[in-house]
Amino acid sequence: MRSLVRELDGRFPGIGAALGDGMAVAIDGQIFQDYFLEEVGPNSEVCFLPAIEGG
Amino acid sequence: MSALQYKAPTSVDEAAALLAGASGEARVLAGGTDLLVQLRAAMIAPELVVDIKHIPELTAVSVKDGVYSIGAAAPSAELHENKELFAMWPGVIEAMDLVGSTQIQGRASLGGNLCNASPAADSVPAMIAASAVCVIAGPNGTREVPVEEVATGPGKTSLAKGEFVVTIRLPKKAPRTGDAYLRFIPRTEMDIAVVGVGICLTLDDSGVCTTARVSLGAVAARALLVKEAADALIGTKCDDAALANLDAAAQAACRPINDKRGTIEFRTKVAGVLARRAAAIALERARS
Amino acid sequence: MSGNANGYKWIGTRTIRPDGVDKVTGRAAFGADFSLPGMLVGKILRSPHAHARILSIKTNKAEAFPGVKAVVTSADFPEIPASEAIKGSSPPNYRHLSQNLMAREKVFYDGHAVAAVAATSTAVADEALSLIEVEYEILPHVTDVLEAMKPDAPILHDDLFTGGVDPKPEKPSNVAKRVEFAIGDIDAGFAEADVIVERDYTTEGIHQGYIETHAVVANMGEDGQATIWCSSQGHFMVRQYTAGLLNMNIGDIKVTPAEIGGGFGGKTTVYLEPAALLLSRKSGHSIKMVMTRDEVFRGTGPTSGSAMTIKIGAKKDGKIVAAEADLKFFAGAFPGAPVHLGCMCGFTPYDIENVMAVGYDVVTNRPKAISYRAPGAPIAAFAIESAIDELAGKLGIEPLALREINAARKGTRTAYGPTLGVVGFEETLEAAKNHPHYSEPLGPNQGRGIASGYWFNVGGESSASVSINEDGSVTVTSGAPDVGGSRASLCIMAAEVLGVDIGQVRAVIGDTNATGFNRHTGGSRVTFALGMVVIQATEDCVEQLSTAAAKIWDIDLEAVVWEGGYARPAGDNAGKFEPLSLSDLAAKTPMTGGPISSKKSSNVQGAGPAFGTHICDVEVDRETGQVKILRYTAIQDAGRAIHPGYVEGQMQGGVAQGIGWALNEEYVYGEDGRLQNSGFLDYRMPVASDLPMIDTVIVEVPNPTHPYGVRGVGEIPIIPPMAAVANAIEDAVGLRLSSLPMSPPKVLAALQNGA
Amino acid sequence: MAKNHVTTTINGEPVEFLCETQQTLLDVLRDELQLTGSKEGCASGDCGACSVMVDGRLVCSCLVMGVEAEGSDIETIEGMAEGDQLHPLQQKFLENAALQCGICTPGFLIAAKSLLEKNPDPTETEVRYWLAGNLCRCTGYDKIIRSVLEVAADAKRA
Repeated sequence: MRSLVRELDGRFPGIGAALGDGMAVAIDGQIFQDYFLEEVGPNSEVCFLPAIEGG
Repeated sequence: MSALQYKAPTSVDEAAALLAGASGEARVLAGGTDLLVQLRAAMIAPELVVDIKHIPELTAVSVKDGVYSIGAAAPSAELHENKELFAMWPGVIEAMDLVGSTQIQGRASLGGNLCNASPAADSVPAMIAASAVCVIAGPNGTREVPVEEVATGPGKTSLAKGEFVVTIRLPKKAPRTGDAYLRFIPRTEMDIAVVGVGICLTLDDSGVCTTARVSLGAVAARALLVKEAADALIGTKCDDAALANLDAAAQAACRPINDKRGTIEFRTKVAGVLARRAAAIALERARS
Repeated sequence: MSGNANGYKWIGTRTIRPDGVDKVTGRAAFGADFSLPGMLVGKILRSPHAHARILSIKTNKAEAFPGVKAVVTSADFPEIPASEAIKGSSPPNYRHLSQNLMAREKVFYDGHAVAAVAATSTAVADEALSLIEVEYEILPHVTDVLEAMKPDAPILHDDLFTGGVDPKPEKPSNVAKRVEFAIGDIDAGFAEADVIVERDYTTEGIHQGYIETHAVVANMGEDGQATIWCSSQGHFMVRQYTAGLLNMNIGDIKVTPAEIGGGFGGKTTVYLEPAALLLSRKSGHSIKMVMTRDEVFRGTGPTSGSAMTIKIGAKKDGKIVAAEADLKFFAGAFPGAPVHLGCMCGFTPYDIENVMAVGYDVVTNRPKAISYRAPGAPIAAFAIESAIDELAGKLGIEPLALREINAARKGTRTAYGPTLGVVGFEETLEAAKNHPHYSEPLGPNQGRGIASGYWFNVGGESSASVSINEDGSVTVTSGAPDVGGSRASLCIMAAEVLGVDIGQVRAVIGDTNATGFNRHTGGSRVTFALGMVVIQATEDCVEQLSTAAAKIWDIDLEAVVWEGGYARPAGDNAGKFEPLSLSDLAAKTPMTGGPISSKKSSNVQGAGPAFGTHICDVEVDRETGQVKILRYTAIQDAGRAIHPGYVEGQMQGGVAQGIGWALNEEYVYGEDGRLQNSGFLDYRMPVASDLPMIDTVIVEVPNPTHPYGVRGVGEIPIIPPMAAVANAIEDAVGLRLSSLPMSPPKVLAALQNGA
Repeated sequence: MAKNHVTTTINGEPVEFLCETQQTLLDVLRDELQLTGSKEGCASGDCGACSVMVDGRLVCSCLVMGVEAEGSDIETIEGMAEGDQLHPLQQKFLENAALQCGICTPGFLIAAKSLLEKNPDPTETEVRYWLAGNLCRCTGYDKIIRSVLEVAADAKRA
């Protein structure tokens, strides 16, 4: 994930910072709140979404 | 921060003297279910609290020639457990039983409910409908006053300094008389009445209503005795047409406010509905 | 009591909770039950105004009053500049939190704290509060979300500019941010639709209503080491937030959790702890602070209220082709309404190609909103599940059947992005259809409503340790407060892994020095996430126990199996040695390498999202507008119920809260912006006589990422009830109520206007 | 001002205490006598968490003055179990998971016990109305009501 975010930031400068704060990521439908070290496959679906707070 | 004093007199005269002799604000403690809430919320800051529960006649219930004398501080739960009293005045006892929870019922009293002078007090319209009278003691002896003359507005009573209610007297009930009280609350328990209606009516042996009293709670600054509503029933067999007239008369008498518990429109409309429903129950009781 | 239909020994059984006896005998110590010798009473002075500038605060008279030992105001709190508002990667905004705990330049709501005192008794403290002189300049206020969004609305924060819009606004606004979640082409979707429903909905601010008010005992040592005892949903959260607010080192604060008397999201932040520590520092005494019920309602976080518009379009056959939501949530005094979560959850039960959900986070002169069970989701679901019901009516398709046609399943793309994995929504619909409740005949003025709900469930940072004690008893220590029986679930999972009697295992909640960091209890995470680390730690203990047995028998570890609470020789050695029980091995640990214990910490991922479907029957009194709940059935995918009793309890409790939200609960503000119903008398939570028994059906579609299949269960039950009740009322009297609460005056007015 | 001296019986033991007039019976139980099983949820008689028995009547101890307790016989949650032997209601609440957070539990147990002493065979409706003054926010009441009904049924069978 870390290299994916780096790659995105290269293409869209500033997006890396925006994706760092209070965001989570869903990789193939699985939500990760702490995602920087997660593996991403070549055909993985990656979605950035707001971090989820619960009651 | 003034020091609060507590006294528990054992006679009516002693209590009257304490209340009359207080230099600052003095409060009567019956069940305390309103008083302690007000103390805690700093709505009142009396210097003296007079606990009247140690005066025998304040907690006793007696009946003589069909007239019930109920100690003003007798807890509601005891009244509810008194089968003869309940059978005689189910409307009054049910009304008082609606006040608060089981826990509150262990403490709350007719006298307290009356003298707290809330326009929404449940027992008051029922007592008014039943033609109940208060025996009031004070520094100058005792006097008797119809229940409807005690509360004068929210939190205000006609009692003079040093006076307190000793007993509540329910008259001898005429044959074919029934009473009922209904209230509306948003939940099924634990709320203050949004509207309350007490009705007591008497039938002749042909089933025609000869006398009636209708009292509305929570629709004005104090419980109302509504003659026009009673007139809608008197002389009728309390049929649907009479009940419709009762509904209209009850609505016409309402002078409610908008507040967190209900709107003017809602209170007015529901006062009519409950008047009809309460009359039906009172009618059923008068017939049986 | 061993062995059950699911093949497990303890999973799925109804064991007695380890903390149970203390709780039925009155011995359990909740927040207010703790005392220290010589402690003082702390009290907070609160604003009587909805919005005002603080011109001055004079505390000298209060300080001089006999028995008063300290007074603090915002001047005693470190000011947190905007640049340092965010510390670390997660909420809160410390600048806002600090201002919420003690007002600085302005008060933003009736009940906003402005000063705190420490005194020798409650009476002295109350008197001292009345001696603090605060000079206010009263400002215009706004408590309604739509009013707050108007261009001429009173502005709460001069430095708040709407985020998420382009170009960046130049004028401050009460709209803190706009969020948008979209898939497909919404216009094309509606163009395709045969039938469209569109309607506005509103909901009121409501409170979590926990019975235990906030309470703390705090002591600041002369060396700057602080100790806090309090009830919260996360003592690590209390430590972290308090340190962040007071610029202290986290390691200088120890927080010991008390039993917590209900939270539901409302105890996921701090209110009293920092002020208590400051009072302790100033007075040199430990401080006890306990809120009154009035303070809880006025000063702590309710959930958002809202104004929403929902538009849904479908083909004649029932296939939904487009869905649009416009959600405006008020956050109270500071930004942070859970509107994004409403946007994300609302349409997720359905497989819809074109979705657009837009949300606005709006500040108003009310207490700062905080989480309440599945934050955001129930609000959106009230509107969306009502709209689905209306659509079903227009299409002439049964509401349950319409849900089946459009149900989300494995592979469905959600509007917020991810594609769903294994989920059990269709299974809940199937269970609803097959439940006798669904086909029971109804009488006059009675109606039946169906509604569904979705929640992500969460994992998060979790730490626990498992110790095998010398006598073979087992202690499970975790660091997330037990709000509803999670200790029982952790015991069950540890006992299952160990294969021992449940009576041997005890779970406790350790203080902040006893375990590693734990995210607070919330989001339905504890049984899932703490369960994961407890299972891992227990498995590690099993490995150590097996190693000890191998040493005793002088065989290889691989030749030992752990089975039914015993180490047994296996393979070639099978039958050569008498099996060794957990107790046997525990007794021998001094000779086999020392104590056996294991600590695990992890940021647990892989929470299993889940769905629920509810059936509700009501009867409407057409003359008074009163709605009676006749029958209620809640169906939910729990993944796997570790302790079914507490799963059912979560479902029943959530339903009861939802029914309160639906029918009577609301914050009532006067024209003056003051809260009028700050007590249980007029904030009408359901009482026992308001409710029927609440039937539950636990559907189990295991979460593939958890060893036992656990999904969270606590949040979902509060999502469907408001719409289920509204849909039932519609079925009973033919009127669609779109404004919560559906209290008697509103229902009666609708009956009169609609009839 | 001098404190009031009060003599009572609490859970069968003679107890004397000193209290200020402003203190409620609940304040006295919790703060003076360290009987913290009775809880304060509202201090206005709306939640029932402070339920105790005074002279055989179920009351909210937050609505009784401490000084009023003179000569009274008081029962609190601390006196409900007999030694190690839990009261059947306590046992049933545990078995049925009729508590979640547990803050309301002492009040419910005291109130339910008083119901069964007065009415050993209540209907569901009677149980619900008797307990309407005890708020629970966790359970939806279902398991509490069932527990009370089951204890009544068990007693009837025995």
